[in-house]
Amino acid sequence: MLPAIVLITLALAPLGLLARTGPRPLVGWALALLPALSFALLLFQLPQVTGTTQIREVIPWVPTMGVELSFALDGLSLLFALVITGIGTLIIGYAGHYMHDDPGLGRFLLYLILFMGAMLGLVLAGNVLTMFIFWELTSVTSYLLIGYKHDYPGARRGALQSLVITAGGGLALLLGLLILGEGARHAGVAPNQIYNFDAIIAAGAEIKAGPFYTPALLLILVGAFTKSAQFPFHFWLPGAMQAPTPASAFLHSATMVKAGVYLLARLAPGLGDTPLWHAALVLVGGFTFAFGALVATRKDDIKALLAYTTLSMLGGLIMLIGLGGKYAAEAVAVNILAHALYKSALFMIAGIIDHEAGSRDLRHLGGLRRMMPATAFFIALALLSQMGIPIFFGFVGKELLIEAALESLLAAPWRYAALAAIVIAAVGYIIAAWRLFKHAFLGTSSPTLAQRHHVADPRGMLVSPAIPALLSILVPLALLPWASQLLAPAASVVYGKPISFDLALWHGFNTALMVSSGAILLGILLARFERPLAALPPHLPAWADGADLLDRLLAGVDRIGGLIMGTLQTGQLRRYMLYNTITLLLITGVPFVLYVLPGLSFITPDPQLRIYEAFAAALIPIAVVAAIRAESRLSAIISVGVVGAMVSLFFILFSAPDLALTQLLIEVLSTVFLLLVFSILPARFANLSSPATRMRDAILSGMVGLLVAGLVLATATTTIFEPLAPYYLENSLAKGKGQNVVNVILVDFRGFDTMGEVTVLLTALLGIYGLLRMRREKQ
Amino acid sequence: MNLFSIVMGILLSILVISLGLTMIRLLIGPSIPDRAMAFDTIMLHVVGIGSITAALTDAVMLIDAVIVVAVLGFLGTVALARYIEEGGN
Amino acid sequence: MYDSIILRSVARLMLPILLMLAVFMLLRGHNLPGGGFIGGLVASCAIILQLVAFGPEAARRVLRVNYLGLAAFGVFFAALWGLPSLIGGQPYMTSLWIPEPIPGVGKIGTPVLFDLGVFFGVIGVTTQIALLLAEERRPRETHDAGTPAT
Amino acid sequence: MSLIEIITVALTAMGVFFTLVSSIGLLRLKDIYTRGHAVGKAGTLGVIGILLGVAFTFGDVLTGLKLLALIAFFFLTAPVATHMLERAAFLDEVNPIAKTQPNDLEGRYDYETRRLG
Repeated sequence: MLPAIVLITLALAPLGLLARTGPRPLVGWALALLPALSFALLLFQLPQVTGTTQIREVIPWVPTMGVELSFALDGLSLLFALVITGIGTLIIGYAGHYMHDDPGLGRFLLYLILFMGAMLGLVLAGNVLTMFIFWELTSVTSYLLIGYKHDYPGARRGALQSLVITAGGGLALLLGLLILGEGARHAGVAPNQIYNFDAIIAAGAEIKAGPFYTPALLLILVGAFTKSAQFPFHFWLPGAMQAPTPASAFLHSATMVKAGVYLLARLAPGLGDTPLWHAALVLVGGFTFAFGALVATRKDDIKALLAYTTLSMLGGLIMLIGLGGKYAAEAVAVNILAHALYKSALFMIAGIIDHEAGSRDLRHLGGLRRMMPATAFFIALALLSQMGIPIFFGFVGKELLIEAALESLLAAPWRYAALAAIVIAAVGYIIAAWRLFKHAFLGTSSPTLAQRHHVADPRGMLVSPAIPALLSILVPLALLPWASQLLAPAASVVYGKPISFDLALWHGFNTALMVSSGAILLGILLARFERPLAALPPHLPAWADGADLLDRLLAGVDRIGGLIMGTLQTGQLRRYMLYNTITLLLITGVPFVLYVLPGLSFITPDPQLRIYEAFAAALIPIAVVAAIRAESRLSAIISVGVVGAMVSLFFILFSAPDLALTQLLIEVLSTVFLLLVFSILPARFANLSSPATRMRDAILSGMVGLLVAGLVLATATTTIFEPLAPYYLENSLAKGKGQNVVNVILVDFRGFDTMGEVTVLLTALLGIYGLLRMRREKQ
Repeated sequence: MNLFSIVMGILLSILVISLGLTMIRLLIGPSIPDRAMAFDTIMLHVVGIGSITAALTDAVMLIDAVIVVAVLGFLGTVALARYIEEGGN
Repeated sequence: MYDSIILRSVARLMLPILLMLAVFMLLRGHNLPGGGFIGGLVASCAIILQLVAFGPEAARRVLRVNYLGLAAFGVFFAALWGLPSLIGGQPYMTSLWIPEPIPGVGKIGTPVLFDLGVFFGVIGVTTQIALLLAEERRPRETHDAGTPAT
Repeated sequence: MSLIEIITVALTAMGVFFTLVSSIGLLRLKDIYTRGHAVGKAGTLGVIGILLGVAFTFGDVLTGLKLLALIAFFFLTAPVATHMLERAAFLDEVNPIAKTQPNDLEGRYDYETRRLG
């Protein structure tokens, strides 16, 4: 059933194209049925998924290497899947309204549904490689969605940057996962199980002890931090706000950016509890948590503000996973749900404001409460939940957040650092939320807003944000028991051991309540004196802005590429030969001299060697000298032909007729071809290159000659590999039904190679045919 | 090493020596047709050496190789002659 | 047209002999030196001898077939004979043999037919390349000015 | 040394002798046209001597026939090859050292169509 959900969603993505025809909103909601159905299906699985039990379904792909499309459902993946499909349903419906006048809606929905399938695949994956495939697919679809309005340069830049960062992280992740697999193999996991999540987590202790742990973890962290836009790599998320709002609401708030959090949460029980793990997660997560909140207070564009609060919340989640412990696991589960609810609502309402009021910039908005009362009500709900005001779901999340920081088992400084980050973030959220609400909805409407004649609550579009906003208040009030039944399995997966808890609004007076109310008071105070805050320098110093850095990096790469291209591709055959020889000398020559040469045993002259064989060998250099000193093309061709004949003479002397025949045939035929070609070229060598170049070429070719001689000698005297000849000799007659071993090998044992060779011949012919045909047309 | 193979060995060495002489002509041959002649003679020598080796090692298979070598020698020389005349030196 | 009566007469005489030699080399390839590759090359030598003696048109008339097509057919034919073993469930291109040898020709099996494919392929490729090169218009600059020689 | 071996050695020796002589000739003779004779000798007497000699050692008829066919081939092609080379040399204006007789082909070779008169 699991693979069905993922693969059907992916397969039905083209249905999105239907949105081109018919009434857009209606088609939107019709398409939304698909995720709604998956939501319902997944919800039924809830009873089976208690504690850390798992439903597993496997489609074998490469069984021997343990590579298979395996899907598993447990508490954590169920929570994520429900968030994805639930919010997905709302988003697709919302998109139908939001983009009803946009011709490309079909294409947009195609990407969106494709993304949803990929995201579902990611969270439902049972083995690391399946997860990675969908991980990359989400990066690609996110690139397509961000770059949806491809005629805007800003959108293209944002899309490119997000792709470079997330795909780059994906590479690091792949490497990390493979090393992790090796670590699992090293730790004794069965070879075809090394990539399964549960096997890795089970063998966690041994892996952590093994040598592969640190590199694997670092690379995986890079993958997770780039995906979840953590501090050094955070700048692509604000850039991704170029995407249409439905995409921002879905990808860049609720689902895709949480993939990094999901991965770390899933690996926590296995790979967590090591100093490296705690340090990295708490430090990076905590810093992004505080940093994101502070920067959010400075932003005037609503979507940028929301983007920074999102990446800050992600930082908080990662910090929680770093803190570890029972409360942290609970906090992670609760906050994932809480954040998904209020942030998607905020993004959708931001879309409504942009759609109705024509701008997202707080400076151009104001007094919308009179024109859009319903929207004002719902955005108030969502903002209050974000600020963590008591009766809201956000408050429950923040309570657990603070308890996790207090009760974590880490050393004191870590806990206080985490607590400080939480307080800063809480204050930041309050200021940002207050600024958003005040400038957009309170006060008088700005001059630009005044001219817009028709600004009112949009009918259908408001439905989608309303549901999560209402849930942010209803869940803490009425649905807590049901919610805790949903969140308990998720938390137990993160914690590693089954835990059950029942959420409650009121935990009595404890330090957590003190801290959170203190933070709220501080926030309100600071929000009052908002003007001095505005005086602070708005942005980071230029050099620290990640986006510019990346642009300069990409431009640099282009320049270097052009440079290399220029020097290498000069169009002269001589230069290509030169580069080939130099590469050959470096790549084979150097290791040969270092490793093989010392061990080379010069074979003692073989007793049967006749004097005439030795003397014949001495003749070949004469022909070579003749070829070098030839001053006309024809003499050069003749001498080269003679060298070939002498070599085939040797094959005859050592009675290898097949080889002699083939060698000589090729030799004469190439002489004839050269004659045909050269009869077109001017007879004399037009201009011999300068003595210096000729000396250089002489030296180079001399060295290559020595290298090849050495290689032949090495292969003749090596004892590392046992010779193949005996096998072929004895089986030639039995299996191959022929005494002529050479041909039996060519045609029977290694028939496939000959097949390849003949195809190469044909391709070469087609190449020549094409080239000459082009020349004929030109003349 | 009976007398027969010794004598044949000597004959083979003489052939290789005469091959050496032809190579010298290849090296110094003033004009291109000289080199072409050297090429033709060398192919003949290859045929000779091949046949004697076949006799010495009693390898009947070599005779087939020698046949094709003879054909190739002829084809090579004729092609050379043609393109010398046509392409100019 | 390049003409040397002596060369032409010899070439005309040599053609059948060489083609027979080529087929001879092909068929007994399995036990004695030869095989598809060598046979193909010998046959191309025969045709190139015609090219040298009579020029490209005559060479094309030797086999009255478009050599490019022959090359493609050869490769296709060779690939074809890898398939029967698939029917038998063995991996691609495992050799299958007719139980008893046919008198006069000897044992026939998929490798031999594969070799035949290689034979045609090699002839097609080598001859077509030679013809393409020979039919290139020559910018004459020494003796006669500019008129194509052949 | 049985009778067959003696015959083989004798014939092969003759062949090798002629090949050696022609190689020396190729080296010592002054201009290209006289060298043509040397190459011709190697092509015919030399190689055919060796082939005849070798024919006897193999005993079976098929190889003998093959070698006879080869000898016939050489009789046919060796002179042609030498002739072609000489013609190429002459038409390529390689001047003979001793200009003794008048040049019968004077002006009868049309470079345009590469035809002789």
